[in-house]
Amino acid sequence: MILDQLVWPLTWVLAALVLGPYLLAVLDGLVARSLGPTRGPGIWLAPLSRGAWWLIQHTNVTEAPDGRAWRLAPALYLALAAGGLALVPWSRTWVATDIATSLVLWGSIEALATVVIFLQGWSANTHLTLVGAYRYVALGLSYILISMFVLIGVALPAESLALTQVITSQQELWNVLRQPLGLPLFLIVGLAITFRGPFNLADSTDLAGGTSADVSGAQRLVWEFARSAMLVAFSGIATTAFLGGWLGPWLPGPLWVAFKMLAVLALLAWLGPAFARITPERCVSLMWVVLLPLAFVDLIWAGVEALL
Amino acid sequence: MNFPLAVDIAFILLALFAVYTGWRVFRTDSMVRASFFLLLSFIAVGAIMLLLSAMYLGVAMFFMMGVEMMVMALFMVMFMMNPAGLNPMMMVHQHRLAIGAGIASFVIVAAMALLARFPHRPLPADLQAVPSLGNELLGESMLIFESVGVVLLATMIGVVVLSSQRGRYGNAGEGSMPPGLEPGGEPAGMPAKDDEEGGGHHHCH
Amino acid sequence: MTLTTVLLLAAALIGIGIYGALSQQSFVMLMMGLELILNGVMLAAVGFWAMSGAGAPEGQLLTIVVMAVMAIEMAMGFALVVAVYRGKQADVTEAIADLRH
Amino acid sequence: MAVSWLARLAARAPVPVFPALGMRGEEALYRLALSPDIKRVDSPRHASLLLVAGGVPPSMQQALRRVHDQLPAPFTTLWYRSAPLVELPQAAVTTVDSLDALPGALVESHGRLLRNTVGRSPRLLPDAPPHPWQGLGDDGHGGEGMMGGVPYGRPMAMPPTADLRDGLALDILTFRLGPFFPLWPPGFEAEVTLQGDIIQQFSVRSSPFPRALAPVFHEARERPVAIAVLERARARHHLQALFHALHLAGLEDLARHALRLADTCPSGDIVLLAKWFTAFERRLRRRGFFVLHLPKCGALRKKQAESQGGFAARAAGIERDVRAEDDGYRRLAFSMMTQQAGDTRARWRQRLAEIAQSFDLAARAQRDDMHTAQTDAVETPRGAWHDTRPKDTSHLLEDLLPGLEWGEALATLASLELAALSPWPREEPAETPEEGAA
Amino acid sequence: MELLVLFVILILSLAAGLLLQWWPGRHHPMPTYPQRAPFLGGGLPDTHAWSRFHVRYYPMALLLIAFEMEMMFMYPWAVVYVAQGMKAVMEMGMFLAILSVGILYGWREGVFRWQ
Repeated sequence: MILDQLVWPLTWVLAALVLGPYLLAVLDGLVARSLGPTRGPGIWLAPLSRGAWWLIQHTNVTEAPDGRAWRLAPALYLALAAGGLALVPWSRTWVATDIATSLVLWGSIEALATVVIFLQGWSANTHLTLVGAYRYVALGLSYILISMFVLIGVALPAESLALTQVITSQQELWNVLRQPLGLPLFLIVGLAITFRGPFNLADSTDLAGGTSADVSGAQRLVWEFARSAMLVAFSGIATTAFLGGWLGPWLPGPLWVAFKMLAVLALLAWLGPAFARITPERCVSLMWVVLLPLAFVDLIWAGVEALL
Repeated sequence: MNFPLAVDIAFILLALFAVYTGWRVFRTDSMVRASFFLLLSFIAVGAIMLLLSAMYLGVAMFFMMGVEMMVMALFMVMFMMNPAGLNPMMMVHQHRLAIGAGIASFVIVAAMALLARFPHRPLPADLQAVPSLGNELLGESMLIFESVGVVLLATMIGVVVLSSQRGRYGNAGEGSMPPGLEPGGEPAGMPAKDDEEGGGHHHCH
Repeated sequence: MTLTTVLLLAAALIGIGIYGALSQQSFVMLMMGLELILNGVMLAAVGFWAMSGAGAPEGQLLTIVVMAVMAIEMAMGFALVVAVYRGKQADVTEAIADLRH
Repeated sequence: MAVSWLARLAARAPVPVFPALGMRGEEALYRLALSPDIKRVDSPRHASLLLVAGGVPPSMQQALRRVHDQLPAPFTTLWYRSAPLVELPQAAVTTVDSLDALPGALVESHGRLLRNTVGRSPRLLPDAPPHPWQGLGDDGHGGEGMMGGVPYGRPMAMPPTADLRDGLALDILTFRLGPFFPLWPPGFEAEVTLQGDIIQQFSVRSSPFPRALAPVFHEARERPVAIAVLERARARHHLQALFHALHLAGLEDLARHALRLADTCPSGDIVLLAKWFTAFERRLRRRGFFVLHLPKCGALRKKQAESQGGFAARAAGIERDVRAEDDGYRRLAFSMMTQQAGDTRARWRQRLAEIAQSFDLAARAQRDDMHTAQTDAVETPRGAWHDTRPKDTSHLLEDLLPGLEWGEALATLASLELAALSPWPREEPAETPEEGAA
Repeated sequence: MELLVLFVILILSLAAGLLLQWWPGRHHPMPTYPQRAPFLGGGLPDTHAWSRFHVRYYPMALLLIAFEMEMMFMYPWAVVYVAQGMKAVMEMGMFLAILSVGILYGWREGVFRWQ
């Protein structure tokens, strides 16, 4: 009983938590290789050797940081990512946390991620990190609405806020086809929640690394790891909400989920570096004036479709 | 809940955590810490709501409070002196009175809780909390949604009116400019204007 | 976990909230006190709903309305703070009282 | 031992290098950016090696010490054509003088650092807080009252002043940034006052180091030179500037691509180059360099644009180009291009257009072996060089940047070329421009 | 049980995150003051970075709270949407209309600009 309901879910969630970011790093390496020559220890070893260097490097301290919050922030970000992964249903029975409102719980994870990223930049008490933190909050407060509208869109046909129900409602047709605007909008949310590519407002180059500018060593390792883990969790939710989760012929459900997650990750790894970083002001306008109305359209579409 | 003992332990831990973090809100010098302590207190209460099978409300607490406390922190830092608490400070008045009132209200409510007899009517086993809430919200006449909609609109307009600068400070003219003919374009039918305060400073569109 | 213990916790939160709301000089800290009070109220409402109300939807409704009130209070409160600060560059409650006179 | 396999693993990662650029250190930077073994980082916190490239004037050595001390242990230093700080122990110093040996030396140093066979760099500055202070409060604060004193050794943020944008006067942050801030031109140092992320005041404390141009620009002042060579050098210069802007925009692969194009410029097949560049420019647009990243601000006023000269003036609609007066160019039917807006976006449009024009001119000039006609003036990428070389104009920023958001300000800065022209040409080590290499 | 699993996962990953930060550096000495100074390319700050930071998007943040409140009502609505049919559609139309008005108004007032 305990083994079945506690140990086994723990094992697979933690395995996904460790393997996922590693695979994402490998995918990132592949994308980088396709964009230009890279050398080094090879695609499979590169993430490990980078991590090893972060473990060796000493962790930096600033003059008067909010020390506890500063160390907590990466760990909390990781915990949020793990929480997100726990929500992903791998098959009808393989669900670590199958509650009636798991869709909303993911929304809260997004909201809390903003807090944690802000905390990381704020706590260092240095100038560039502070600007990065505030800039990210502008983004974080903007994308959350889009994400919520899009997710409500998938909840309409499911008549439930549980992710398992969302999957069973896609029995006939996946949401990616049924609500064509949903997945593209949601992918933008994924880039924003992990501040990658065009939405890298937190750790951007113009701030010499932004919230990470004064972070080194093991803290940076945890931070980058958590950032990848969050994207993995996001890909799990995207898979569930739009790509039919475990649904698929021939193969067992969990394998389907894993494949679909990898596909989403690959897409995001490729999309991320493809675009220039957007300026914060333009980002907020884009989110509210363009993408949010598009999310409305998506919701209306989903609503009409669900009633037909 | 199949494990009453685990639920009890979790409840006690969360309750202590909620009270501790709630207390720390007023005992820390850093405004950011204060906001996020309050957030932690809310999260603990939300988790207790989850234990009470209020699946939606507990989770709603997380995302509502996550955003609200984030905004709270922004504004606290904006408008408080010494926002990070680098200097020790104690910005309180009528301290004794406040302590007294706090204790008194605790005692009163606690006494009510201890002395009053409430009927024991647990949740029906087949209750679906979220749909019942949804049906109640929509109700017969959609009264709640109507009023929420109106209040919402009023809040949005009130917030914008109060907080944006409304043309009082030169650049604020932006606020009273008509929108562009195309998104991000120049304002329609407005001559290019110089701002008094900003000198030669430029705004990007 | 019984209704009494839940209510005791709510009472503690309300007590702390009242202490905060009364003692804090600054307007935004005062709002934190208010939020803590509402926190206790919401918990009590959910407690009643779950243990004494037999799942009557009004319990949940009350909580959700309190949450909405909280959001409105906060949004309007901060908008007011901005407006007052812009006019007077001050943030303490006394200053707001002054303005009203 | 556990650490040793970790170290061996870590030694195989791309080497994180923080470059501190002195005078004429850019070549080192370009080489690093193209080397796949090196990862150039923007913050010393992320680096295992401090690369000091080029000479550091005595006035900046204290700043260099500060940056040096900000690298977390373990780290070591490498000096490219630069005199190491005297107090550094010999063991922690590697000097390199050849550009080709640089990436190898960096990899070597990183490996030895992790194997503990090279000296780890010691701390140079005394371990004392910036202001003497004693903890007073419960948590060891050191302040007096609400805002006084120097808690933890630094004063509190400044009291409010007026704000440039919305009239809410909140605290300002004043700091001096540079001269080794990686996103600024080398040697540039400024005092910045921020309120929020909007720049309120900007004062230049030290101008950027003079920029060395390709020798052909200097030769053009003495005798007629092949227009093809001149235009190739010009395109190369702009492409290298583009590298910085693209790095700032987060388009790392395109930035490297720009550098590779720049490296092909002196001798590559001009027709191919032009074709590559057109494709490159298309990608640049498609990937949002203009639409997403470049702000429509930082416009130069007429007078500023005139004093700035060169592409910046042409981007602001001022038709001034020495090439238009040169008979050699006239015979090539040189036509001047201008933009009207004069802002950051217009400047990059102008520069990209001028690069394309340069390739076009070079292709035609090469076919007919055209030479410049006049020698008393030459249009450098920095502006017209008549009797005097273009001077440093970094003081423009004091007027241009206030009121801009931080990212917009940096993009504006990257779109301008403010450094004076160096009296000496830059050394062209390996590749001598070959005419008609096609 | 589901909540217990979630709780354990959260605690475990939090602990792992903290441990991973603390363990490698447990013997490291405290960095010197010059190392701890904020990185400003060799420059120095006048003051601490913590300050009354002028958030440039505060009207947007306030607008968001209003929107957020509305989202809270929309989740339960989504569950009963299909069951309620037309009524829910009308409700959605009204809400979206109000939100659109809010966005338009905010945009007109320049709320999404950097103030």
